[in-house]
Amino acid sequence: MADLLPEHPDFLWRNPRLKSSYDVVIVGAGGHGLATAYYLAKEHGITNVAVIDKGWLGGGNMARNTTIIRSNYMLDKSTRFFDRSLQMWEGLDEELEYDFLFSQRGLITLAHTDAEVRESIRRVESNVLNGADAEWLTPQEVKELLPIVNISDAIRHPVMGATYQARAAIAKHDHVAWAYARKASAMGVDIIQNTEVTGFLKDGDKVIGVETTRGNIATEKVGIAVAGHSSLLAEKAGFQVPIQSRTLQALVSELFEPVHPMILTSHHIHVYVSQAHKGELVMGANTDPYTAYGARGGFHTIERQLAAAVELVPIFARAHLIRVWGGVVDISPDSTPIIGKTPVEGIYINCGWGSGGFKGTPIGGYTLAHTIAHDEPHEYNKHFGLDRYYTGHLVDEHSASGVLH
Amino acid sequence: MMLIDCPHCGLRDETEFEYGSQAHVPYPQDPQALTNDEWAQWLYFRDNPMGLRAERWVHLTGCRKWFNAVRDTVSYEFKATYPVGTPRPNIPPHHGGIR
Amino acid sequence: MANVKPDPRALRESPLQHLATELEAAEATGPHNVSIREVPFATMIGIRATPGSPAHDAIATVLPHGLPAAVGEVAGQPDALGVLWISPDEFLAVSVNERPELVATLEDALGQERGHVVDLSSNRTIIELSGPAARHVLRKTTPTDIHPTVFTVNRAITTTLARTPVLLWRTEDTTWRIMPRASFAEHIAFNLMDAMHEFNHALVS
Amino acid sequence: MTPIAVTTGTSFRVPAAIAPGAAINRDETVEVTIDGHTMTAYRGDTVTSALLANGHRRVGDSIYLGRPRGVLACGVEEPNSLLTVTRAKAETISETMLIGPTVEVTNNMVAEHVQGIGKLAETADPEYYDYTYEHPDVLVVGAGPAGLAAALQASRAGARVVILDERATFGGNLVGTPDAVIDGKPVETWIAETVAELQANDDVTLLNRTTVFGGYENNYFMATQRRTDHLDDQVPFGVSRERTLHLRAKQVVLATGSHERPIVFKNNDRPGIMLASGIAGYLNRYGVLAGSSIALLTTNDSVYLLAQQLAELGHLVAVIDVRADLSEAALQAVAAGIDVIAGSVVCDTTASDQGALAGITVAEYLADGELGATRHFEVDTLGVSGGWSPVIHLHSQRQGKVVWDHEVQGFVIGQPRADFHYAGSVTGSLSLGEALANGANAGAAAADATGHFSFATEPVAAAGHRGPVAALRMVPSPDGEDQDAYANHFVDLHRDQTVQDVLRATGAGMSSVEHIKRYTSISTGNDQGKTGAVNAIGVMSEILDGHTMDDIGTTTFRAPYSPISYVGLAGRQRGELFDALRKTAMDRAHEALDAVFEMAGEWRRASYYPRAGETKAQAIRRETIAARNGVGMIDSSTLGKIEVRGKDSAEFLNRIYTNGFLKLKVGRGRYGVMTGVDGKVFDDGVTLRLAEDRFFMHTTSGGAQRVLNWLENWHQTEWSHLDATFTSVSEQFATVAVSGPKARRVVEQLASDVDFAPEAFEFMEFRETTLDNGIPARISRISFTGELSYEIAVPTQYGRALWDAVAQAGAAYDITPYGLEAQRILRAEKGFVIVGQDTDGTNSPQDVGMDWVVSKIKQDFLGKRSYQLDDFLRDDREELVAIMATDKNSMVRDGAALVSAEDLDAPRPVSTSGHVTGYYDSAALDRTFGLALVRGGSKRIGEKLYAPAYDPPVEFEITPLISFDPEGTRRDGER
Repeated sequence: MADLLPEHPDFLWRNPRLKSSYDVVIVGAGGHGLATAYYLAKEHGITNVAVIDKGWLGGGNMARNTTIIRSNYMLDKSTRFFDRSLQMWEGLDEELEYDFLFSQRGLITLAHTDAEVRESIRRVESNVLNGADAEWLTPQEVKELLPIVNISDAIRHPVMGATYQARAAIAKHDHVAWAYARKASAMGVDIIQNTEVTGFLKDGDKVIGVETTRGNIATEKVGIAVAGHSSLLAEKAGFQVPIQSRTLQALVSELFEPVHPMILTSHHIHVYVSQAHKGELVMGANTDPYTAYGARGGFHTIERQLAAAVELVPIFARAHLIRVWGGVVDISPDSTPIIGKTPVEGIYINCGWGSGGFKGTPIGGYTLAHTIAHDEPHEYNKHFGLDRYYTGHLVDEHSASGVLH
Repeated sequence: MMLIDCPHCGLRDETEFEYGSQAHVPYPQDPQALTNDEWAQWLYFRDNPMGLRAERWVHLTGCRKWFNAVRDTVSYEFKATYPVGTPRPNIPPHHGGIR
Repeated sequence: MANVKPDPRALRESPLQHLATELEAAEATGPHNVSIREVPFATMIGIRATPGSPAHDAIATVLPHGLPAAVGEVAGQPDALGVLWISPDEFLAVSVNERPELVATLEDALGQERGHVVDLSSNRTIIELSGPAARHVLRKTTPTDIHPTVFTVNRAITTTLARTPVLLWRTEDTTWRIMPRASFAEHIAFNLMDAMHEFNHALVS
Repeated sequence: MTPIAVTTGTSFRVPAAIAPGAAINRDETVEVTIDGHTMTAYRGDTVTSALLANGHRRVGDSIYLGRPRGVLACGVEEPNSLLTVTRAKAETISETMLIGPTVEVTNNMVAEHVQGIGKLAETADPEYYDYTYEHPDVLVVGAGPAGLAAALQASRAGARVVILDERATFGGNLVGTPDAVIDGKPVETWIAETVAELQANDDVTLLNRTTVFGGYENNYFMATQRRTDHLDDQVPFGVSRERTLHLRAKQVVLATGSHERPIVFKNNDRPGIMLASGIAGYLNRYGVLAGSSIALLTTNDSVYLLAQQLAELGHLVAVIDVRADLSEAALQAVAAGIDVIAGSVVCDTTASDQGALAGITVAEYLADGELGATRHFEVDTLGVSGGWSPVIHLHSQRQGKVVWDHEVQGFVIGQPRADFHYAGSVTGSLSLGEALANGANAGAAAADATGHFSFATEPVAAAGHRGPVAALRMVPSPDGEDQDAYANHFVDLHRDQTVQDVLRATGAGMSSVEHIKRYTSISTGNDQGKTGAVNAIGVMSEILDGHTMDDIGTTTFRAPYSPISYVGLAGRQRGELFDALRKTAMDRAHEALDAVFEMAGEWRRASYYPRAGETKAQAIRRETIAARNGVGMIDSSTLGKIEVRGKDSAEFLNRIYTNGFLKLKVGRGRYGVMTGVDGKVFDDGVTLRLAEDRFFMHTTSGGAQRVLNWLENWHQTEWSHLDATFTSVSEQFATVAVSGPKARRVVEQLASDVDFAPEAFEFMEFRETTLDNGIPARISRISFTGELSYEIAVPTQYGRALWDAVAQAGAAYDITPYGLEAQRILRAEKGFVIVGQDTDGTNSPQDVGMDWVVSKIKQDFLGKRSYQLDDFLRDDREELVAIMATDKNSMVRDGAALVSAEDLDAPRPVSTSGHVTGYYDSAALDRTFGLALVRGGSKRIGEKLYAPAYDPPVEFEITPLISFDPEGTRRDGER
């Protein structure tokens, strides 16, 4: 008999009546929006806050991602930022009093070419300097840590080594959203579901309210955290973000007895896989290459990914695909998120996370809350503003590592 | 696997094509005449609409010709493909069914 | 001071020459016959000329069957000189019988006009798949619709086979030419030989 | 788990005369071992039919609660029977989580039930899998009566038809049904004749055991055919076990049928409680009786044919019909002597000592939904029909609208999709006559839409009449209204979730079906809620006041429709066929020299050529020494090559490259760098001017395709008025570079027509010639080592001959083949950049020491404008410099991070000062050295940096980019 999953708290959130005005309105009740509300209440004492979502809370990319939490980025700025997020994750379940199955099980990122080996060394050594844990593994060390990996030379892209981040983790995504929602709700934040923000009320360049499908709400501060649909909201507010929305697909197998206690990634042949607590293999791949809001992608992406998975982990051969789904992700030019002020006074945005927004939930919420509360970015997000696309000061993880994050 | 109507080769699988983002965003006549902000805007910002969008595609493993297309970013349906340098055809937003 | 140079052709090596034995052995015999071989050293010339331009007219004039006008068309015949349509302004002249003089003829025809003539005889090789089961091997390797009423004899297109770009040319009822670039020839040959195995056996539906 | 045979020692196989079993061959027995019991079955049996036939009803315990469970269904919708199967074949591994009713038995197969969690085999899968690509005019999904009628019609109209069915037999649920008649023939005859006609048509592909599992854009469908699992023997190599079909259909006929639903009531999960269609399926398809005393519980008319069969066999106890008013079918049953208990439900069940069904409590179902008087029946089997759910997965996957239909009591097609046609019970219709008629019409319409017109010929069968369907999904608990009273009302058998679990979710504040699904995990199991989802929605609708089935709606149907193996989807993309491996014409020469290879993109290239007894380092050192002091040769064929022709070619290149190309003289070459419009380096190479209007461009090996596309992009979309054409000649030419002080002596022997004197053949010039062996060649004085170098390019067909000729001509000078490792050192000594190694997509040409290649004169080139952005004006940009370890023998790894002295011991985090892009042992410098990207590097010459990852940290001095022969004195070779 399988172990039962942890029990949820008996009560999660209120379903409150929408008020006519709030100190802050957060658009988007995903992980980042809910976390922003939580940190506004907890860190800044701002509790007259509404989090408004056009659907059900946590129903966007929070519900669709493959939950990998890591900080092994290439550039100093990114590594610091994401390692701060990882530090926040460490202890978040206790802080939020919710067992969301946070599991620091280690991430192995395989290298298959000389170029990847070189980049891996660069990554590992710079991660360590920036305070993130990282190691380089030989193929034999990969095999010792994770025996299911095929390190034979007889495959087309043999494993030449790997980077390893022991603190990397997975968590139960929905429960993280619910944990933030529960605490925020308990501190007085109103979570308003099935309500769409249809426009913004402005006085000149300053926001004074939002229009919704349930009427107008007066507010002087709005935080936007609507990954996948950032451009649409920005356009309604009267500014543009350098984002393209694209499909990212993920898939699960049926449940298996534990075989894969870590997280395994290969950028070269585009696959990442972990085994979730219930026992299913959770896998993701590359984004489909064109602009898309359909939350569905081409099956050829999945076939290629499964071929890669079977090459790398032969015992996955006769696992079965149970469910494939897609999400709409924000692709920014440098594959680095945008968190900060916007051309409209009082509107702040959190977007551009690509396929990696889940890991940034705590830091994304924390820094957006700070920026809203102080009308200035926090030290952590000062390099991540929208202005960088006008100055050229990109945090170019995409080019530097060749990976979409 | 979208089926894309290459103006020269006919209907082919999407994997034969490469996507080239928004169409009708020409290279500035004189980049030096632009302000930094205007140049940066051209460099990094593209429309990202939900619905019909004019895009550039190239039939990379076929005739290697670039062409423009109006595609619905939700249904993924290609409403029209047309040559580079010709204006965007006027297509009503809700034209035809999902195919 | 120029010496008289030897004819170098004995020094040539085609991309699949070293696999000749394997290719021969890969033949599936019996009712579902299919065989594979390399047709080496064909003359291939890349032509760029825009329809309606002087270059197009001039080049078409020196070719026995002119230039093809649309996707899939081949001007000429597989066993002699066939000119394949690559794009509206790009063509590939292919002659399995060597035609060393042809490139100069075409260059002369092009003259100073806008266009291009390039010898590409080494750029690709020809893999010929033949026999009643050839169609079924292709059905396992290329997304192209190769139904006989759709992909008629002497039709040729660019497509992919084993995720690799190739030219595919149906030259006879049950004979197909697959033309990968030289460095991909082994990959394509290995893939096709692998796909041929099953036709040695009674078919499983 | 210890399997318990609830009933043993009895065969439940019905004599052939009564129910022959359309799917089995009674002339061929098969020995199998299931859950430790070795038993005899027939060819065509499934694991569950074999179990039931042999009196075994329990199929393992539930995943979390450990409750005994039995077979529920006869098809892919089965939630309980999940198996690990090992077949007795030479090359096979066990497979887990297979759905019992879908697994056909083979001799000596061993099957074990698992408890909701599978166990993967520990070894690789040696079997063979493949793909096909299909292009039907009409794809028919499902080969039941409607699908067969559609395919028949479409094929007769002349359309290309593919018709696929997931089961082993054709004919759907019709198979084995007694007394049915089509076109005046027994159904078996009609099915056999139809199948024969379809199979005889070359333009029809009719496949069984083939599941269409996903529908995608423009009618692209994915299907998996299980080709060999039902065979006892290992098939020969090359015959795939599973085949993944990629179907591009012009028109689609969905004839996917429907799945029966159970009803939620207390203790509704015991072995012996089945779907009525399951009981019928085992009886008609396999000749197996599900139990000895059977009751049926129904909301609709579909059970009455089964009731009649069971009554005739003497095993029917009663039919409990939820509907208070007896339908026509129910009245006929009553007239036939069947005990029909109307207006009643089953509200609880009892179990035997072994946990199987022993009895049912039947309660009056009052008009207000409350329970009335109860009666108890002792039965070992209960067949339930809670209504039918059309299998609309593919419609929904293709964004087809789905709505709740009160009459059908199921989610149905809301609006037909373009290019879709629907036939049979997927439409909600349940009569054979209607299925055949709309099948034929769908086939005609689909074929017509592809240009194949025909008048539909509808096969004729009894239309039948169906009574209304009662709207019941959950029976109230007899124990009151507390949550605890619903602890054993199972909603999702696979996930072991009950009404109590749903109540907990709503109690916590959840009101969305997605939240409740995620909170409880309902419908997330293997079966994806095929039998449970509608009931879960029904339960929610009862709990959440004012929410109708429509309000709640169904969750999204996601592919795949049923579980599909990873390896089947990998197909032949395994091992060497996973990806193309590109080889140059000289590859076998490198092999003959025992080269160690490395991958450069898709290319395999010689890394170094170790001689007997040499270490890697020794080999590389020897190769570099040869190129510096004698002469070396390298295969450079992989470089991208593009011919550019046209009067405006020079102007075009002038816009593309950062430096000027207008004034390049014919007969000479020039090095150029390409940047993106963002000003960042992405490719480089030497371009030769062959004629006023012809250029020969070199690109990096990995960049060839990208550069060609870049040129075409700018030409076609912006500058088509410029006369320039681009033709890839990367593979037309093979190239050997001969490099070293003695290079001239080697090339002189190859091409006696060419005057190689340095003043006659200058650096960056080239000559077209014919080699003495007759091979036409172009010889260019291009150097990537700083030594005198000649690159000889010949048609690829002569590549191997060229390699051999160079080796032979150089033998007297001990010419040494060198690989990429040596080349990387030689060029690094000279400060030559490798794009992609010394650059990472964030660097300008200026950053990597190539300010000289960025024109200050040109009005514009791609990327120029970006250099005015603030980021390019920083003085701490990473710049490429050389570094020398203080200890000349120290080595660090490529990629090593660098910090300044003050950060060396500072607490972490500290920022990097840069990183090493390559670090080498240089024979020429007699020390180690490397290149590094360092913040503000060019202004920090002489400063110290540290690689802190080493113990002790390695100290370096920053030095100018060019470490060897900065004056370039060696370019012309020995004097």
